[in-house]
Amino acid sequence: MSSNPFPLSRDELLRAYRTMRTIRDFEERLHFEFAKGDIPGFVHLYAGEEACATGIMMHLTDIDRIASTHRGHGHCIAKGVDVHEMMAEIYGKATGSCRGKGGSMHIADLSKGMMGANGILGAGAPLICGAALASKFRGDHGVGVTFFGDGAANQGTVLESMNLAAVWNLPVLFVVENNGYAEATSVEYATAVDSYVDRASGFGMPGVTVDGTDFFAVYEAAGEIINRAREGGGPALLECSVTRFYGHFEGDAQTYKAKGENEFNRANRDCLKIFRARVCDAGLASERDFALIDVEVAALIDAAVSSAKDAPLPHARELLTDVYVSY
Amino acid sequence: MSSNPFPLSRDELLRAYRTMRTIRDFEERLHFEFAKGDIPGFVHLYAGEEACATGIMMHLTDIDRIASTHRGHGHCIAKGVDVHEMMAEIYGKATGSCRGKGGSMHIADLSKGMMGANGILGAGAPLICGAALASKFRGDHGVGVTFFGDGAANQGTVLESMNLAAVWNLPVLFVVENNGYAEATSVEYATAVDSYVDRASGFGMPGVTVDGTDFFAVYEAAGEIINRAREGGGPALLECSVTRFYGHFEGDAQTYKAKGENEFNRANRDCLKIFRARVCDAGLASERDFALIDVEVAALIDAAVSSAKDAPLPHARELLTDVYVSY
Amino acid sequence: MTRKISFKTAINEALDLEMTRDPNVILLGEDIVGGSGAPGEADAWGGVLGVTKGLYAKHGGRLLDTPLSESAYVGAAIGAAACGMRPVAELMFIDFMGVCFDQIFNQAAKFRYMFGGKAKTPVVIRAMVGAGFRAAAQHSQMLTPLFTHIPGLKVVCPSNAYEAKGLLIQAIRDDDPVIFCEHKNLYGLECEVPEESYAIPFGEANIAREGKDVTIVSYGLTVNRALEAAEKLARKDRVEAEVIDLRTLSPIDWDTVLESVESTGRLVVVDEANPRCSLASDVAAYVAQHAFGALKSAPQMVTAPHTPTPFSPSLEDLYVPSADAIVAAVGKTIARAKAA
Amino acid sequence: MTRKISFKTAINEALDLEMTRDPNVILLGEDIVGGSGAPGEADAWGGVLGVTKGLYAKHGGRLLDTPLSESAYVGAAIGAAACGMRPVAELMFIDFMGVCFDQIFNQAAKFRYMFGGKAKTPVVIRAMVGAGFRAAAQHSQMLTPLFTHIPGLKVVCPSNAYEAKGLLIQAIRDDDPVIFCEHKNLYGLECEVPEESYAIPFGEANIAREGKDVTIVSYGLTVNRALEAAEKLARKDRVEAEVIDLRTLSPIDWDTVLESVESTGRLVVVDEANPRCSLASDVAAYVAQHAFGALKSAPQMVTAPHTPTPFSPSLEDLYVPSADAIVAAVGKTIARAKAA
Ligand SMILES: Cc1ncc(C[n+]2csc(CCOP(=O)(O)OP(=O)(O)O)c2C)c(N)n1
Ligand SMILES: Cc1ncc(C[n+]2csc(CCOP(=O)(O)OP(=O)(O)O)c2C)c(N)n1
Ligand SMILES: [Mg+2]
Ligand SMILES: [Mg+2]
Repeated sequence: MSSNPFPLSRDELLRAYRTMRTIRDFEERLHFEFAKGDIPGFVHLYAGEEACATGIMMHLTDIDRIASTHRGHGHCIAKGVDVHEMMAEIYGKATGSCRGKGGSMHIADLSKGMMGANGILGAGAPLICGAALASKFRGDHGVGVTFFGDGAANQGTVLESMNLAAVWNLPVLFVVENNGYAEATSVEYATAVDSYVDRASGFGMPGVTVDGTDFFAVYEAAGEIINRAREGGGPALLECSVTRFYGHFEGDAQTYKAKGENEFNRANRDCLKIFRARVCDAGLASERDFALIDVEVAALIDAAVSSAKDAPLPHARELLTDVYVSY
Repeated sequence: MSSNPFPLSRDELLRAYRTMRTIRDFEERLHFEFAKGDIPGFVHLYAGEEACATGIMMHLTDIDRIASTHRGHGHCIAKGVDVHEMMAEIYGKATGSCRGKGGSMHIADLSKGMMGANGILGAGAPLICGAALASKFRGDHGVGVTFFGDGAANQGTVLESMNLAAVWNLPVLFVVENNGYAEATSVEYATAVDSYVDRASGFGMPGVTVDGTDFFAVYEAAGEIINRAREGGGPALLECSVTRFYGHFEGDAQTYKAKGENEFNRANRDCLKIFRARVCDAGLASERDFALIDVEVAALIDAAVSSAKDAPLPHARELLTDVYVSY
Repeated sequence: MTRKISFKTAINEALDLEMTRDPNVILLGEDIVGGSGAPGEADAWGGVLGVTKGLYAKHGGRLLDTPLSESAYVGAAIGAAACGMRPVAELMFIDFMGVCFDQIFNQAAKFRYMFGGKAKTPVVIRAMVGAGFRAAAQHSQMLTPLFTHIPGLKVVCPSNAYEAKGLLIQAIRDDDPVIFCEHKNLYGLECEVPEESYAIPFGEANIAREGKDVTIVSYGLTVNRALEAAEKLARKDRVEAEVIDLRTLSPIDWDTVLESVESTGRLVVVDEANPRCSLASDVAAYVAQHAFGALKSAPQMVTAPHTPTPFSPSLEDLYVPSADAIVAAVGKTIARAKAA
Repeated sequence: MTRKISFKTAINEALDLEMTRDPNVILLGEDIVGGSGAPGEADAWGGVLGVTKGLYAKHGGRLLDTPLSESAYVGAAIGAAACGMRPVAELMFIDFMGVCFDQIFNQAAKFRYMFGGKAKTPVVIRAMVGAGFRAAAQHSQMLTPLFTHIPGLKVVCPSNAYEAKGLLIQAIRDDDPVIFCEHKNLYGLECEVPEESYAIPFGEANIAREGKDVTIVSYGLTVNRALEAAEKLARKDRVEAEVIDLRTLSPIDWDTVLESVESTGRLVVVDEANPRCSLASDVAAYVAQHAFGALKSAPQMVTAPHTPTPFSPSLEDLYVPSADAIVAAVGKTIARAKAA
């Protein structure tokens, strides 16, 4: 076995792969189940963007908090939310992470530092400033990470929060997941600057753009920023260029994409393939190692789907509970 | 008489001076009358910042539109709103620009392209994008100018609007009137970037910072930007460093300012004095010319105050009118 | 000529007709064209659920895709309206009002009053409302009471395709700011709609069904539930319910409501919004104050519960007022009257 | 020990006591310290009207001046609350809610429900409400009905210094998000207030005056107008009015309201907010539905008109419900009863 060219051990590499594979399988399975008509509501898939969530979350523990988006499954899985509970939630079952009351757009697990997917674009940015502020007051060295898309990056809430985080020198990482589209609208149309890093400069914070299909690029850039923030160095922005393999939401015909765009991305910008090839080439794991994980993950997702399908729906009385702590 | 080193004729120079003097006298008189307890509500004075409104508005006509702030008297006067009507409005009289219903924070005159002072920070920015959009659809070559303070520059509405104006290539000028304070809080504390020009870059638009106490610096920078916008060159930002001679609003004890700060500014950063000296030095007007204007302006303000005091209050039935065009 | 078309198509037609008639009408919104700047189809979407599909081909640059910045573009629509245009801005889901409410309630709604009657702001803000789509707490709200509370706004919420077309045409021609609420669960519903242009005046409720025993007042989707309830009541209990579709919540047609209650003596108000400070309470209170003598029994309110909208179908189905809940409420007005 | 202090001082005391008691309490807002980063006094302002003055000297860095970015800092307060802090954010004027409402109604209010009961968001948002300050349309609103409409929020609006102190202490200790509405025209008003800490429970209305002839329900500043009206009525007409101060609008103490109406048979609701979908209609409708049999006459609503707040003193003085308007409304409940 050759020496390790990566900043992660073999175990960590396999863990990262397992996370990415879990996200991918989770999403592809949802795509399949949705088409059958079994899944209620709006579902936005993260497939294609796995390296971004995973590369960042490898640096975080449960005291660190993230605020996610409408496209939140990947963030949840990478932050350690239980996959069975997630699946049950998406099916609207009583056994779900939110007991069926939230659904895909609102999966949360505060015990894991996951402050919720969010149906409102940009809404996570102020919230994560608050989480970071709490960490600062407590002195627990926790950091906050807020995710938003290339489109949501134009929400006032996100922009205000960048200034606030800089003014209060909060340990916050602003992550732009730039997949080129906001629904059907291209980032070139909707964002009046070539790089979100320039925008970060306008709020007095450093920023860096990385190829978000390259797990290692994300991992390294995020690590540097997160460590700095943890030690009081203040907020920063990380832009990850990613691709989304599916439509904006399930049911989207994607006619706004160029012909062959998805096929090209699947062939050349698949973060899992790229990761696998690099790690194999370096001799740190074999195709067999990966295949084994693939099998285990497939079994996990299978089990999650069938237990979600079998799980009970919430009882009628649940309609009126959980509005207040006391009222 | 020497040759004219300025980009304005003698007449234009005297007009500019008259505008600035009118603003100054208007505000100093309000300061005086407010202290007597005659004026209702919140009053924010523009004294010290006259060169900014005037240097910009010299480039505009009635087809061009501005959106103002809570500190709007100067913008109104420079945009040509009737001084008698303004004064009556501030006294809450039926003869006011808004028939007494708006007051200092809501003076407007749409026929002059003045879209209103505004009690909500940053609210003018989206509105002026709309005005500029209307001009673009009409092809009337009108431009829009939105004013906001160093504090309001951190409102999401302003930031979103910069992006929108750039995306739609709207003829909009974003003017930051940086007087160093938002209420009692300093700009250094509240804004996480040294120059608002850097922020403009983050939204893909050019920007420039000028000494806002120097009428000529404002006039020249604004002229360039406005002409470019008029010809389809898109939005830009202009930051004017100004000083506010009085408190945030009338009644403010200003203990957050350094000792002697107001006195220093009055002595060294008074845009009227600076203007007068430069124009006299260049031999384009004499102290007598200015003194004559001073007398005329003083008479105008006197007349405005006494007619405002004499004017009737709105009739009780006015309470219920002007809510809808039809209902 | 009338033919059956869906609510969605009716909205599209109204927009098309008014854009054709008046060059000042422009449309702004997220993906109302769809595909701007993208390599594929230029008008790939036509709105998130396809409501504006096809209009770009006809009206081109008068439809503007926007960045995801509701304050900026809703505010721009308002500013453009104050400058003589007649913009129709799409807010997509009414639930997003929280990021741009200031422009609506402090700017558009108040310009005319604050400026002493010298401003006119003919802007329409279209947005999807309502539950039943399994879209959970942040994409299922009515929020109609919030807008109705604000002086200076007009609030419209049609109950079917015919109403939608006529009311939207009126909204665009109207000189005041209008919040136009489209129930997403009505989009697919078809009914007879004239091909021609027609405007339904604001402030005139529609008596969707005549009846002498009880007055049911509602708006939007629940008008259909009320009609269902009325059929059941007629069939099973020989109770003839009059169903009033308010159409516009502000202005509201008090006369028609009061007249009906004067004749039936019984009132049930059905509101899909949450109960506190709702349209249900608004109507019940107004009737109680102004037609107290006519009331034979306590007015009843049927609303969503005081909870956010749940995601799970099993819970959401209990959330929206059902025909059965309306029948039960009518029962109370009658039982009480008998008991009294 | 009690002594006379102003409403403003009572608020300051409540904040001070809770900050002293619980290190998780922090304060955020624009110029709540005042002078941050400026060359002069570090705590020059203590809030725009001086309500938080002096707290910085005692509690230092636990008070944070903010940039003028309500979405960001109100949202940060909410996020910090979800992470175990007990932040009190000052929104200055409730009228500014339009730039940050999403964080309040879609985030704070819904977390617990959306997350299946697994979140707790003990945040307090303090804001000035109300007219009479000559502050015009964008600085004079009540907007209490908007917040009351939203499930997941608690809404409080005290009527005097005693109530303010006890209710704010409760608000800070409460585990749910609370909108705490301070009427700016009450700030100067003094009354007897204990020096010690005390909490007034939510959902318990206060019978501010007992009476047998008519029930007047109100909250905030207009409770004082209602008491004035009650005195006039007792003096001139021998009518004994019971005045109920709701204290908290959500939760609301229906029991006390219903009990009173059961005994008086007459109801007047006074609300400084605009009339449509207001607290006035909310209370009148609820009583009409649940105590119809007890009502001897039509319930009356006294509110601001359906207009923005005018600037001119001559108009603004007509805007806020007056004691005389309340007296007149009571007159109607009695005349009508006689006529019936
Ligand atoms: C405030 C708000 N506006 C609009 C929407 C509707 N919406 C949901 S996702 C989306 C596109 C988001 O694009 P982007 O931020 O790039 O994220 P992506 O979907 O590409 O991951 C839009 C417009 C919303 N949920 N919230
Ligand atoms: C949305 C909003 N937040 C807060 C306020 C209260 N307020 C009025 S003026 C002001 C300070 C503004 O500072 P700046 O923008 O620098 O303008 P300046 O007063 O210095 O001209 C504040 C906080 C407001 N009117 N609107
Ligand atoms: Mg995107
Ligand atoms: Mg300033």
